Amino acid sequence: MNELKQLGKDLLQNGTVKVIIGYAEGTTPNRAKPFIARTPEDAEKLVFNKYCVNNLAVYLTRKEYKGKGTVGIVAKGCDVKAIVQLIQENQIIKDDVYIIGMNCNGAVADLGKADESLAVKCLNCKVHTPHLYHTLLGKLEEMPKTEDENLKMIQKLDAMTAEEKWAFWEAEFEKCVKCYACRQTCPMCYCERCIADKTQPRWIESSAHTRGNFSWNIIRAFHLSGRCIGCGECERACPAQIPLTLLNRKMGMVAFKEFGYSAGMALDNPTLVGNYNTTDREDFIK
Amino acid sequence: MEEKTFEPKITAFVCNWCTYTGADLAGTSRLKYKPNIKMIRVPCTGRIDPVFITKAFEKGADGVLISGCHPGDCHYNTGNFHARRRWVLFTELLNYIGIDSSRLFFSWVSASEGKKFVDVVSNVIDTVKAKGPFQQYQKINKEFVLDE
Amino acid sequence: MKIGVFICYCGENIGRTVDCAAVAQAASRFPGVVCSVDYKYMCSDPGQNLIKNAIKEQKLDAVVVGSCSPHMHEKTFRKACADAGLNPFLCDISNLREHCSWVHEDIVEGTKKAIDLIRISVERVKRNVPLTSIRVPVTKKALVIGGGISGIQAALDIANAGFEVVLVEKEPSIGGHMSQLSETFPTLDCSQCILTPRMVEVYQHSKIKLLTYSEVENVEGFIGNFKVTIRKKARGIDESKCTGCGLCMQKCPIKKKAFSEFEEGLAYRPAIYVPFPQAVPNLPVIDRSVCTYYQSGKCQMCVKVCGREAIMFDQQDTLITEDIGAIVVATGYKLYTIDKKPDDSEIKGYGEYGYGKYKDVVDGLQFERIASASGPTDGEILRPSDKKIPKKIVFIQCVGSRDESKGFSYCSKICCMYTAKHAMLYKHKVHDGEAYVFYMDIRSGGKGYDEFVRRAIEEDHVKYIRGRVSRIYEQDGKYIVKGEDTIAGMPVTIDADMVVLATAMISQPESKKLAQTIGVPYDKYGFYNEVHPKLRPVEVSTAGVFLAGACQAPKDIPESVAMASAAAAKSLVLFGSDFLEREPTVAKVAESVCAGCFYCQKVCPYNAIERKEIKDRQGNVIKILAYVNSGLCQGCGTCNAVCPSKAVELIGFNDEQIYAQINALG
Amino acid sequence: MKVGYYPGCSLTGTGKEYDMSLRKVVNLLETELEELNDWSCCGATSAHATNHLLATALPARNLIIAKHQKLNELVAPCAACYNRMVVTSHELNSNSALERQVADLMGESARNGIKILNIIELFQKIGLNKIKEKVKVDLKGIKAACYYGCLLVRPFDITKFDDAEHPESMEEIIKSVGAVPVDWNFKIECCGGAHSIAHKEIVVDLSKKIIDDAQRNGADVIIVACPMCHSNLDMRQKAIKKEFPTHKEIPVLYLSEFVGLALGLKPKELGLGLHLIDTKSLLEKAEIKG
Repeated sequence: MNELKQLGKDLLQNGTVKVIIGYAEGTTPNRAKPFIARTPEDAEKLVFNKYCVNNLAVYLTRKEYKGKGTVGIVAKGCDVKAIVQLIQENQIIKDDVYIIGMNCNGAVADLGKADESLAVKCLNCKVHTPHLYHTLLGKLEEMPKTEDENLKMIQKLDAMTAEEKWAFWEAEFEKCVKCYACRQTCPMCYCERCIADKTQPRWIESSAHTRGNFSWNIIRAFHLSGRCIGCGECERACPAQIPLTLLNRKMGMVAFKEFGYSAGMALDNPTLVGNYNTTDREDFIK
Repeated sequence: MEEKTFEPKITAFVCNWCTYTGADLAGTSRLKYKPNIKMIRVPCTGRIDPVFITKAFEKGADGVLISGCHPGDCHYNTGNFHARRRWVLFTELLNYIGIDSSRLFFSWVSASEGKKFVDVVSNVIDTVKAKGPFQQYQKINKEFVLDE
Repeated sequence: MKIGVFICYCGENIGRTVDCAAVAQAASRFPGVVCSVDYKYMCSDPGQNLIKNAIKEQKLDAVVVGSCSPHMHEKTFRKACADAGLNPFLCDISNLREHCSWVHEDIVEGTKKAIDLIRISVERVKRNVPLTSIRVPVTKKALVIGGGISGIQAALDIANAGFEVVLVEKEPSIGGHMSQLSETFPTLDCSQCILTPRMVEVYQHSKIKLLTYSEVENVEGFIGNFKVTIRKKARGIDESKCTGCGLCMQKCPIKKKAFSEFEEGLAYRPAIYVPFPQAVPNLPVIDRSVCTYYQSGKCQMCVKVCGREAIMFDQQDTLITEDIGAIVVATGYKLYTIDKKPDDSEIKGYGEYGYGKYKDVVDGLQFERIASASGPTDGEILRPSDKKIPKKIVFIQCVGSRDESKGFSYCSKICCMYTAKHAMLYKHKVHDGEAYVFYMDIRSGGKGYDEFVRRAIEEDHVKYIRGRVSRIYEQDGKYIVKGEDTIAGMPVTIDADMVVLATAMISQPESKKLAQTIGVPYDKYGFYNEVHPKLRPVEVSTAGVFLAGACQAPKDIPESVAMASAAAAKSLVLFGSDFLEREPTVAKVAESVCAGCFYCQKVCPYNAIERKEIKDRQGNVIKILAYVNSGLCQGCGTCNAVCPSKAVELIGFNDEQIYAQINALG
Repeated sequence: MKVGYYPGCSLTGTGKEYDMSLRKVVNLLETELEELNDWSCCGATSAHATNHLLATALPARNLIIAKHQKLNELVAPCAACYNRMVVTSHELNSNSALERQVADLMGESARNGIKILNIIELFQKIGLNKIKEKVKVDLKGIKAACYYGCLLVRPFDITKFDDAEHPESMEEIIKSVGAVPVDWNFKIECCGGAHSIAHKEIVVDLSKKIIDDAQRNGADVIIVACPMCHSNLDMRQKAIKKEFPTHKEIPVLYLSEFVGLALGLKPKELGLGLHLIDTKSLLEKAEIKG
């Protein structure tokens, strides 16, 4: 990965970028962590490997970087989806980002474990080579095969009765402690004030009751519909281990099935919500 | 649960220009329907936010009806088109969570469709009545109240 | 908070199935309600006085009236409140009649529901805030786009009412298609004779600013307050010096290089030209694509002959901005021509009629020029190819119209009439000539219209054949017209000397671009859409913009003129007051909450959401936020629903009010 | 490139030279024609007028065979075959009831997405530039009237010809081999079709009008893409001459024959000797030796 270090060094040295948001080695060899390189020397620490599972796009909307000059970012294809979506939603300006695109052979789902099976987002990945970048680094290799248990679970849920589905989600949402880690780690959750924090009126009850948890998780999933790029960071961050990917991925599948839409794939693709077609489905409207 | 026969509570969100006026027409035509439904008037179906629906269920609704102008008839030209697209997503989401089309209803009722309004409302009430009270939501509602 | 509740019996209309006294009593116990009364007829004077007195005596902060639908008496009760000094938007109507007493039969159930409805209203009205109607000043100046008969009529009507008008015409002269016509149906009076005085009146009118050879480039703003940018194209002459003597035209050496647009390609015009002798203004324009000076820098004959030194080769386009209150769009139509294979996918074309291969197969406007006394043949009916009198003319209707497979599905409406007129004009001038008309149906609705067609058939012996023509080809100096007589059930072949095609009226080629500039919806053919096909036929969904004439759909002169006057009347209604009163239910952005995702902008049907830059002290843009232009906002609230953080809320239907209503149901 | 080939009955009989010339020309253009195994009647016989199901099932059988042969496209040079097959394909796609009926009959569905090409589409697919490259004989002095007839272009919604009433796609091919297409008026008029046998007089009358207009506009040759058109325009000229002694004969060539001449194939290889009207006048003008 010397080319990454070299590129990082050059970019910082010649002033193309102010900082580079990337990855550095973690506390153990089977981990990597987000790292902000600010000087050419910092660039020496940049790494990219299968442990670089985090979606760094979440940092792009932070006040420290937004509007403060060009930011370099080490981005996998999935991260680029988030960047594209953020550009579409006016959160970042295209020219303010320098994308160091990484050819990616999949990232490990659970860091620090012996089981190094791939993250759900890698299973059906269509962007092993990022679809938007300034420089492309890395090589594509054969990816290890992993069973898509997540998809099977979605199909299983789809086949359930309404009561069974409710029971499943009630058991899951019951666990929610309203820590909002899902929100903090989500690159699409950039609101100045989350609706969950709105008090007049309080649409979403703030205490961690099942009822408020239902509204929170339903409304969050809805707000991400057609916007979620499927990085799975929310589920990874959830201390209660609520399978949020089941929810967000399902909505991504709905967006694709109903509207042929995939979030973050093309800058000139009109956003799903905010546009309409006169022929949109309406068989459920009597 | 109540001892006497179950009468569902239906909350409706209707647009001012079509369905609200269609309901007015049902009235002036002296058509009859059951009183289980209470309507909240909004300017346009485009104004209807999914939080209204979750909140209505939290407040004990057994069923929710959303109704507005037919596509192309929107007083604001395109409000209902945007609403429709969001409903496609929201119904699929609620379906997945376990709230299906026997709890959440959508319709297009124009200002001239007093009869249709009555048919829609009667169908909603009958369907929810047959389905029974929304026990699952009432259970988490009750827990919430107890905890509070 | 002191709330008054007023329950109306509406005679027996509510009282029969709702126990109004019980409702009033139940409501009196609602938190915040200080007075709760019932009355026989709340909308009557004594009923209204009841409300007014209660407001004054008990110092009410808000009022709920349980009565008929707000669509009936909301205005009445709001006004009563305002009269008593209470902000009218602190009055909420609960619909106890249409939505309760009339639709339910059981008085116990009805009463119960009425109580619920009043509770919802009380909770809502607690969150209502005093609002004042938005007052928008009105610029009392109209822009009329298009100087055909519709634009002329609209401009004159508005100007004669005493208001200023800017009339923009993209051609060098006003007059439009009507100035090209020979005679007009059903009276056969000379088109120019009735039009020219109007054109002159426009030119001389002190209230009309005439901008010919100009186009609308940009429109910003909203009803009463448009800012319009107009591009005045360079004519190449100094308008203040030119006297319109025409010497430049006579001396211009370009004689046979450019076809005259006015003569529909049947004659040539010089490079410097006035489109037709009666043009208004009588000022020439230089066609730079053919003028020798612009091609090679030589010639300058016009400069030599112009005694006034009015020629300005280096003249540039100028941009003019105008503050405008109302816009009348009267951009008219174009006639579909079959002279080339169309690249437009909307129409597949008529290769079987020769794509302009045959000189004597002409369209309707060309025949108008041939029949016109001021036309290239001085009104004599002569074929373009050899200038001989045609002894047999075939007229074909519906070329492009009512033809889904090859043309447009709509009816062009005027062709039945003008074809009958053409055939008559021909028969009046060529007494031994034969005229045949191929038609699908004869559509001659209108005053004196059917009589006119009957005259053509019965008195002038025009032969009408119901059927379509499959092919036209030239053989031995004749045009062989092969068609079908569907009444006789026979194929027919006519060897004609000339063929006139009644081609479809189509929208102006630039109509969609202009529509996007102004914000006018249009159909798939590029014709502009009115708000309501029956009850609001001249308004478009963008407030303050009105339609006149054939830009909306094919129509004839009387209809266009009537529509123009209607559009003028609509503009005058607007100019009747200094300010526009608008419902204050508009959206508003909480700037501290807005994240600038602009989903609101995407869903707004009125382009009312603008971008507002937030700068730091050094002037750097740190944030771009949504901003609602309350002049454009119509209050649908779609932005409110789509905003993830509810940074934008619809005043009058805000989240707190709706939340309170839902809550009151629990 | 490989394309499926459905010759149909005419090309094995009266239109033999069409088959001969097409195979040779296509071969020169580096395209392989794979003939359909065990192909059957296209249904252009009385079937299409008497029994709709049979008329659909017959071409459907051929479509199914094509699928089994793993063909994606099938060229039917005879306009009647083309018409039956393209209409059947359209009907199977748009009429599910009929599709099921036919599937019941055949034991499998014939709604299989195989594209039916006519000869013009075949040449377009091969590419006009490719044809241009391979031209060996200069035909620039030859004026050709392209005759489309009826079955090739109709129904317009299904055949999707470039212009329903005034097609010009065959002219483009004529131009690509260097000859000059004439602008004429009878290119889609009726030649009399199957009346050729029962009502000869109709065919004589209609065909004469077509030939007259071609000649009036200066044509040296009429180009056809249908064996039926060919037999009416070529074979019936003798009868025309009998009735109208002033009639001047004009050669009638299949499109493939004409392209073949340009590509340098010998008249004999192309089967020009099988025509009833001598093609000598054309060959002399083009300076092609027999």
